[in-house]
Amino acid sequence: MIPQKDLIVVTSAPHLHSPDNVPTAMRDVLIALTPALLAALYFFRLPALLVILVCVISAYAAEIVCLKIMKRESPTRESSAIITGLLLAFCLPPSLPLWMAVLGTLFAIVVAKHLFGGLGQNIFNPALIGRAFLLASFPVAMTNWTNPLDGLTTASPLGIMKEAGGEVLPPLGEIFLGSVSGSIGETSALALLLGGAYLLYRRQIDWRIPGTFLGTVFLLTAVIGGIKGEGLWYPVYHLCAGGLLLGAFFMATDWVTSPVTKLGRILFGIGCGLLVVLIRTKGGYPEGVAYSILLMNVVTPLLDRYTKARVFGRVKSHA
Amino acid sequence: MLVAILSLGAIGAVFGIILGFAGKKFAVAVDPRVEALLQIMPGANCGACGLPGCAAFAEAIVAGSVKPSDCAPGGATLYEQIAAIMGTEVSAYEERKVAQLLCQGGYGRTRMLYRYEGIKDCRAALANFKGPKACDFGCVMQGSCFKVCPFGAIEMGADGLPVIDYYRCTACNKCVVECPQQILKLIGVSHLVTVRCLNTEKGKDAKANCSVACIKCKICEKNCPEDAVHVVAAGEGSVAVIDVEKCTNCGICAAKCPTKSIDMISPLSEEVVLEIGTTPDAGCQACGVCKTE
Amino acid sequence: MKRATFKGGIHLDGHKELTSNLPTVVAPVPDRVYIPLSQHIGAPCVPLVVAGDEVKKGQKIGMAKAFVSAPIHASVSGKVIGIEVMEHPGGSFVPCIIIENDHQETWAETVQPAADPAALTPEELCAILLEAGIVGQGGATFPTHVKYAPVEGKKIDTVILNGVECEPYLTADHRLMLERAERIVAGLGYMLRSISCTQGVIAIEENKMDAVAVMKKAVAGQPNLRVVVLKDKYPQGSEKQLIYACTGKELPVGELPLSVGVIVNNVGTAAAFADAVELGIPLIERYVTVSGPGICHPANYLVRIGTLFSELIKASGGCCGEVEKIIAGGPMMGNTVFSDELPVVKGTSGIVLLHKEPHRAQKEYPCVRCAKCIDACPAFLEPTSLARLAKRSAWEEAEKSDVMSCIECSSCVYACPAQIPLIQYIRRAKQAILAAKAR
Amino acid sequence: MNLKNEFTKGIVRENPLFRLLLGMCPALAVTTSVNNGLGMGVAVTGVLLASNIVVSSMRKIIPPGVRIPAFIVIIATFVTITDMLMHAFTPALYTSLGIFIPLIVVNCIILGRAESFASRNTLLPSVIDALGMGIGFTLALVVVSAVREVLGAGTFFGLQLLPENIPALIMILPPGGFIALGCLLGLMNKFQKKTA
Amino acid sequence: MQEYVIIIISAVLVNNIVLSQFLGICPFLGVSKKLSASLGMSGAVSFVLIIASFITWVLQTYLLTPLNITYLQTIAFILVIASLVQFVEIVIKKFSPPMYKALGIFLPLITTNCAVLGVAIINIQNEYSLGKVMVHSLSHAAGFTIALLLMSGIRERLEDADIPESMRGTPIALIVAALMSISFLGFSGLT
Repeated sequence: MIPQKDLIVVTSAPHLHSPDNVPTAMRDVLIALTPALLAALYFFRLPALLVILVCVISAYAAEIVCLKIMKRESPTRESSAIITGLLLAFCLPPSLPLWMAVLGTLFAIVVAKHLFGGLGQNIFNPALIGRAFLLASFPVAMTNWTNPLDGLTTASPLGIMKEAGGEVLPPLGEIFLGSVSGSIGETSALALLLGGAYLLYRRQIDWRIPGTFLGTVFLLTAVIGGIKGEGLWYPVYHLCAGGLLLGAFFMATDWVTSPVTKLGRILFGIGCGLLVVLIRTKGGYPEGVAYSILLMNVVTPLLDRYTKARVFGRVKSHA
Repeated sequence: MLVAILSLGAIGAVFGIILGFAGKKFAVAVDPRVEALLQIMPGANCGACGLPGCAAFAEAIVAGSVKPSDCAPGGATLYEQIAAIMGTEVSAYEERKVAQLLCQGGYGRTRMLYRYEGIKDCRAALANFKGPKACDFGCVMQGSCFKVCPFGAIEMGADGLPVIDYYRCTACNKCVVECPQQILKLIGVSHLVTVRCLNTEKGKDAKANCSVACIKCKICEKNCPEDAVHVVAAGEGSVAVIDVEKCTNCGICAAKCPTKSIDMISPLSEEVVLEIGTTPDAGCQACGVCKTE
Repeated sequence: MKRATFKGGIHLDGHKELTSNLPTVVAPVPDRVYIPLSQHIGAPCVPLVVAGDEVKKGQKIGMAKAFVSAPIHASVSGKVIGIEVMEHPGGSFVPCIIIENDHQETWAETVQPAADPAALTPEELCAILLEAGIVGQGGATFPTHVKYAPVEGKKIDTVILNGVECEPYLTADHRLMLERAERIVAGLGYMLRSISCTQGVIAIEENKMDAVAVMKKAVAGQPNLRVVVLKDKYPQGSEKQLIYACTGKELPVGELPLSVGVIVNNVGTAAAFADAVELGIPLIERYVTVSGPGICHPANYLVRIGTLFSELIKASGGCCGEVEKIIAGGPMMGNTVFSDELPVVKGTSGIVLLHKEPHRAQKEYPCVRCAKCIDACPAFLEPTSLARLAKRSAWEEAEKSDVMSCIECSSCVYACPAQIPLIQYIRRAKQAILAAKAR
Repeated sequence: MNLKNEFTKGIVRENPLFRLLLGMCPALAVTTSVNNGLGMGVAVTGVLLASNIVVSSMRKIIPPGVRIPAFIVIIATFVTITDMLMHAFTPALYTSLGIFIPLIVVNCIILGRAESFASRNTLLPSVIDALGMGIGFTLALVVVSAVREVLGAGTFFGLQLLPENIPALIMILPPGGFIALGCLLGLMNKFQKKTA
Repeated sequence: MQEYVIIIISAVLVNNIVLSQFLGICPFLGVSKKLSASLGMSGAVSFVLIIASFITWVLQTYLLTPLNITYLQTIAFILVIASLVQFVEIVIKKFSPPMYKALGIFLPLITTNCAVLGVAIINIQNEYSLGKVMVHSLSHAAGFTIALLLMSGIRERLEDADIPESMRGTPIALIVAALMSISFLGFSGLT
C-alpha cells in the first residue's frame, strides 16, 4: 500500500487567519524606522552609514550562524536580526570604531537573544543590551559625540544639561529636527515621531507604552522644571532630546520584552518614565532611556504575572 | 589567649545551651527512615508507582501502603536497599519489563484518511475522525509517548511510529498511561513473540486499511505447537492473543503469520537479560535535576 | 449611533456578499438520504426502524430515552435499506439510517398541525419541541426542549434570538430572516409562552440591515419584542458574548444563561418551532449556505436532513480550484471533513470549501508575545500562556489560569501573527482536565 | 579505594565550581584578576586541606547531632588563621580579596567536603580529596579570572597582552563575572555532552 | 537623614548585594526557579540577615572590641549565625508549621549563605552605628529580595523558552544575572 497523495487537510478550526504575520510586522517596523534612517544619513553622513551597515550585516550574519549552530529554522523570512542591528546602530555614536559596533551587535544577537532560545524568548531587548554592553565596556568611545553641523566633538544636549558647564544648549528647533550631536538614530525627534505614528496607525504597537512612558517623563520633568523655575520648554526638551522617542516608540514597545497585559503595559510605561527621569536627574549618566527600559524588561515577567485581566464572568473578588 | 578561649567558649556555651534547650522543648518527630529512603530513591519522580513523586513513595513505604517493587525504575538494587532500611526481606523476583508498541502501521502500511495539520498530540489528532489513519486501533503517530518519556527512550521514527530504545526504557509506565490508543504495553523481556496489532475488525476490513493488521486467519492458532496463541473475542470483534504462560518463544506463529502482524524480537541482548531486574544504566543518571526543586 | 457589542473579539472579512443576495433555492431531493443517529449534543438515538421498513416523510425513526437528546425523523418517504457507520460532520463516525427515496413525499400520519396553537399550554409546547426533534440550529445542536424545561426557582425574563451569524461566508440565517421573518416571530412567540416570559429580543449584526428592516416590520405591533442591532464583530454569536451585548449581563463562569434569566436560541430554531406547532412538521430540513472560494456557484439551499454534501456541491456547480479544506459549518468554528460523502445534519449551517490561504507559511513562528491573542480573546484569557502551559502538560496550572472559560471561538488563532494553533493546545488542556475530573 | 581517582575527580569530573556549582560567590567576586583568583584558590585549598584533616581524624569523636556546628567552628578557626597569615605575608592580596577571606567560612565546598567526604573517610583519602578539590577549584578560578582579566583589562598576571583601547571594561565589572562564568559553564556542558 | 537615604539607595540599587557584590549567589541561582520558593527563601534570608546583623553588632561592640579579641570575629559570627538559623528553624517548626513548610527547607541553606555573614562583616567594617546597621541590613535584605523575585519571575518565563541544551539551568541563570547586572549599572552614580 502506498500513501495516498492529495488528501484533504483535516485540522482544527479556525480555517481563516489574519493576513498579519510575523514577517509583515517586521516589515512595518522597518518602514517605521526609515524616516529616522534617512535623517541619520542626512545629518551624520558616511560615519553613520558605516556604523549602520556594519551593525545590520553583522547582526544578520550572527543570526544565521547561531541558527545554523543550533540547527533551527532559517530566518530568511524574518527580519528581526536586521531590526536589532538597525536599532543598535541607532543608539551608537557615529564616531564609534566599527569593530566595537560589531562586538556590540554580536553580544546583542548571541548573548541577549540566542542563548535564550532565539526569537520571542529573550527577556531583554537585544539592541539595548548591546548598547549597555558597549557603554560599560568602552565608556569613552561611547560618549564621544560629534556635532553634525560643524563636525566638532561636543557634549550631547542632555550632557550639557546635566553638567551645566560652559556649553550652550542647542535650540529646541534643532533638537526637534535632529541637527544636534547624539546617537545616530535618536537625534531627529520629527523622524521618530513619524515612524511611531506609522506603527500606531498599523496597530503594530500599543499606544499604552509610548503614551504612558512619554506622559510620565513629560509630567515629571514639567514638575522639576517648575521647581527649578524653567518654563514649558524644559519638559519638551526632555521629550525630544536624547533617545527617549526612539526608546519609547521602538524599544519599549518591543513585543517580546514588554508585558502582554494592558495594565502591565501601562505600568511598564510609567516605570520606564520614572526611571528615565531618575537617571537623567539624579544618576551618574546624562541619559537613562536604555537602562530604564532594560530595568523594566527585568520586571516584565512579574508585571505579566500580577496584572492578568479578570476573566469574563469571574466575580471580581475572586480575580 | 585566655580571654579568647574563655569568650569563645562562653559564646559557644550560651548558644549550645539555647539550642539544646530549644531542641528538647520544641522537638517535632520525623521518621528518619523517610529521609534515608529518599536518599536512595531514583529521584526520577516519574510517578510510575502511582504516587506524586519519590518523596511520597518513601513516605508510603514507611507507612506500609506500597511495596518496594512498586517502584519500577528502581530495580532489584533499590529493593534490597529499601529492605535494608526497613529491616524487611527482599520481595519476590521480578522480571525486567520494557514498553513495546503493539502497532506496525506506519506511513505506507496503513491507509490514511486525510492529512492532519495541527499540534503534535495524539489526543488532539484523535478528535478528528479518530485520527488520520483508517485503522482506529493503531498508533496515531503524533508522539505523545515520546513527549512524556522521562528517560529519552522513545524517538519518532521515519515511518511515523515511535521507536523505543529498550535499553533506556525503565518500564516507568508513563507512555503506557499516556497513549490514548493503549497500544503501548509493558512486556517482560523474556517474552520474545508478540502480536503487534490490536485491530478487532473483521479480517477483510482490517486488511483493507492496513497491510500489517491481524486478519484473524487463525494460521497462528493452527500452527502453534503449544496451543499458546488464539484469536479471541475482543471489543466488537476478535484479535490474536498470545498466552505468555504457554508460549515457548519458538517463533513459528511469527514465521507463519501472513501479514507479519506477529513478530519475534529480543528487546535486550543476552548479557543484559542476565542481569534481569537491575536498573538500566541509561535510566536515572542521578543528575540530581529532580531533587533540586 | 454606537451599536452595542461585547469586549474583545476580532473584525473579520465576512465574504457574505457571495451569497447574501441570492434567494434560497430548494435543493434537489436526493435518491438516498443518510440520517445519523446522533445529530445533537447528548445521548445518541436508538433506531426505531430496521432495514426493509417503509417509512414516511416526517416519521420518527430514532429516539433516545435520555433527557438530553432529540429524536430523528425521516426526511423523505421510502424504504430503509440499512444502518451503516458513516463520517459525521461533527468529526466522528456515527451510524446512519439510510433511506431509499421513493419520491412520493407521503407525509406520516403523525404530522398534524396543532388544532388551536393559541390554546397550547407550556407543557404541550415543550412536548412539541421534543417530539419535533428540534435542536439548536446555530451549530451547537443542543436539544432545545432541555432549555425550555422549567427549572425550580429560576425565572427567565428574556429570550434572545440569535440572528447574528458572525461566521464568515454563512448567510443561511440571513436569508431565513429575510424570507421567513413571520415564522421566526411566531416561533419566538411560542417560546415566550412556553416559559411565560415577556421579553423577546432578536439580535442582528449591522452588516445585515435589510434583515433588520424585515424583522422590525415583522415585530411591529408587538411591544414586548424588539430587534437589537449589534456591531459587526466575531464571535458575537457566542452565547455569553451575545447576552452581554444585548443585556449587559456577564454570565458567571461555569453557569448557564438560565442563571441570568436568559435563554438564547438561533433564529432558525424559532422558525422550526413555529413549523412544528402550526404545521406539525418535525425538523427534517434546514437552510444551508454552500460557499467559499472552492465553490463555483455559491448558493443558499433549503436542504433535507440527510442529503450528502456531494449533492449540494454538485448542485452548486462543483468545486473550483484546488480545494484544501471542506468545512462543515463556518470557517471559524466548523469542522473540516475529509470527504464530501457525508450527510447534512440538523446543525449544518453551511458547507465552505477553502483554498490554501496564500499568506499562511508552512510552519508556525515562535510566539513573539505580541499579545494580539489576548486582545482578541472575548473571555479575557491569555491564550498564549494557556497554550504554553498545555505544551508542557501543566494541566493544573492551566486550570488555575481559567482555561475552562475558553469558549473556543478561535479568535486568538485568527489574530496570531505567529500562526500558532493556540486553540488546539487549549482544547487539549480542557480535554485533559475533564479527563482528570472524570477519574 | 583508588587514590588517584579520588584526586582527579575533583579536578575534572567533579570540579567543585564547574560541575558541582559550589563556591559561586568567590568565583564571581574575586576573579577580576588572575592574581586574585589564584590567591583565593590557594587560600581555599589550604583551609579545605586543614579542615579535612581535622574533621577526618576527629570524625569518631564528634557526636552526629552537633556535627555541623563543630565543623563550622573547625573551618572558622582555619579561616581565621588563613586570614592572619595573608594579612601578614600577602598584604596586597589581602586587601584586594577583602571580605571574601572571612567568607571562605561559608564556602559550600569546604563544609560540603567535610560533611560528605572527610567525616566518612580515613585521613589519607580525605587529604587526597581535599587536594583534588582544592586544586580543581583553584584551576577553575584561574580559568575564570584569566578570561576576565584578558578580556576586561587586557592583561594576564599583570602583563599587558592587548593594546590599551581594546579590552572591554565590562568583563571586570560585576556583569562580566556572570557572563564569564555562565558562558564557561555552558561550554563545559557542551563539552561534557560530546564526551559522554 | 541624608546618610540613611544614601545607605538605602546604595544597598538596594547601586551596590545590590547579589548583582554587584556577589553575596548570596547560591540561593539566588538555586532557589529562583519558582516564584513561590524564592518568596520563601528571600523571606527566610531577610529574617535571619536582620536578626544576625543585630546580634553580631552587639557582640562585636560589647564583647569582641572591649576584650580586644576582634580576630575572633569570623568564628564568633559564624557561630551566632549557625545557632540562630538552627534556633529559628526549631522555633518555626514548633509554632508555625505552615511557615515551616514554606521556609523550612531554606533555613538550613542559610547557614552557608555568605549574604548573612557578609553583611554582618560589612556592618562592622563600615563602623556603622546600631541605627545604620539596622537600615543597612534591612536594605540589603530588600535588595536580595528584589533581585531574587525578579530572577524567579524571569526564570519562570524561561521555563517555556527553547534554550540551547547546554545553556539550560545554571548557565542561563548566570547570563540572566549578567544582563540584570548590566541593567542595574544604570543606577551607578545615583545619588
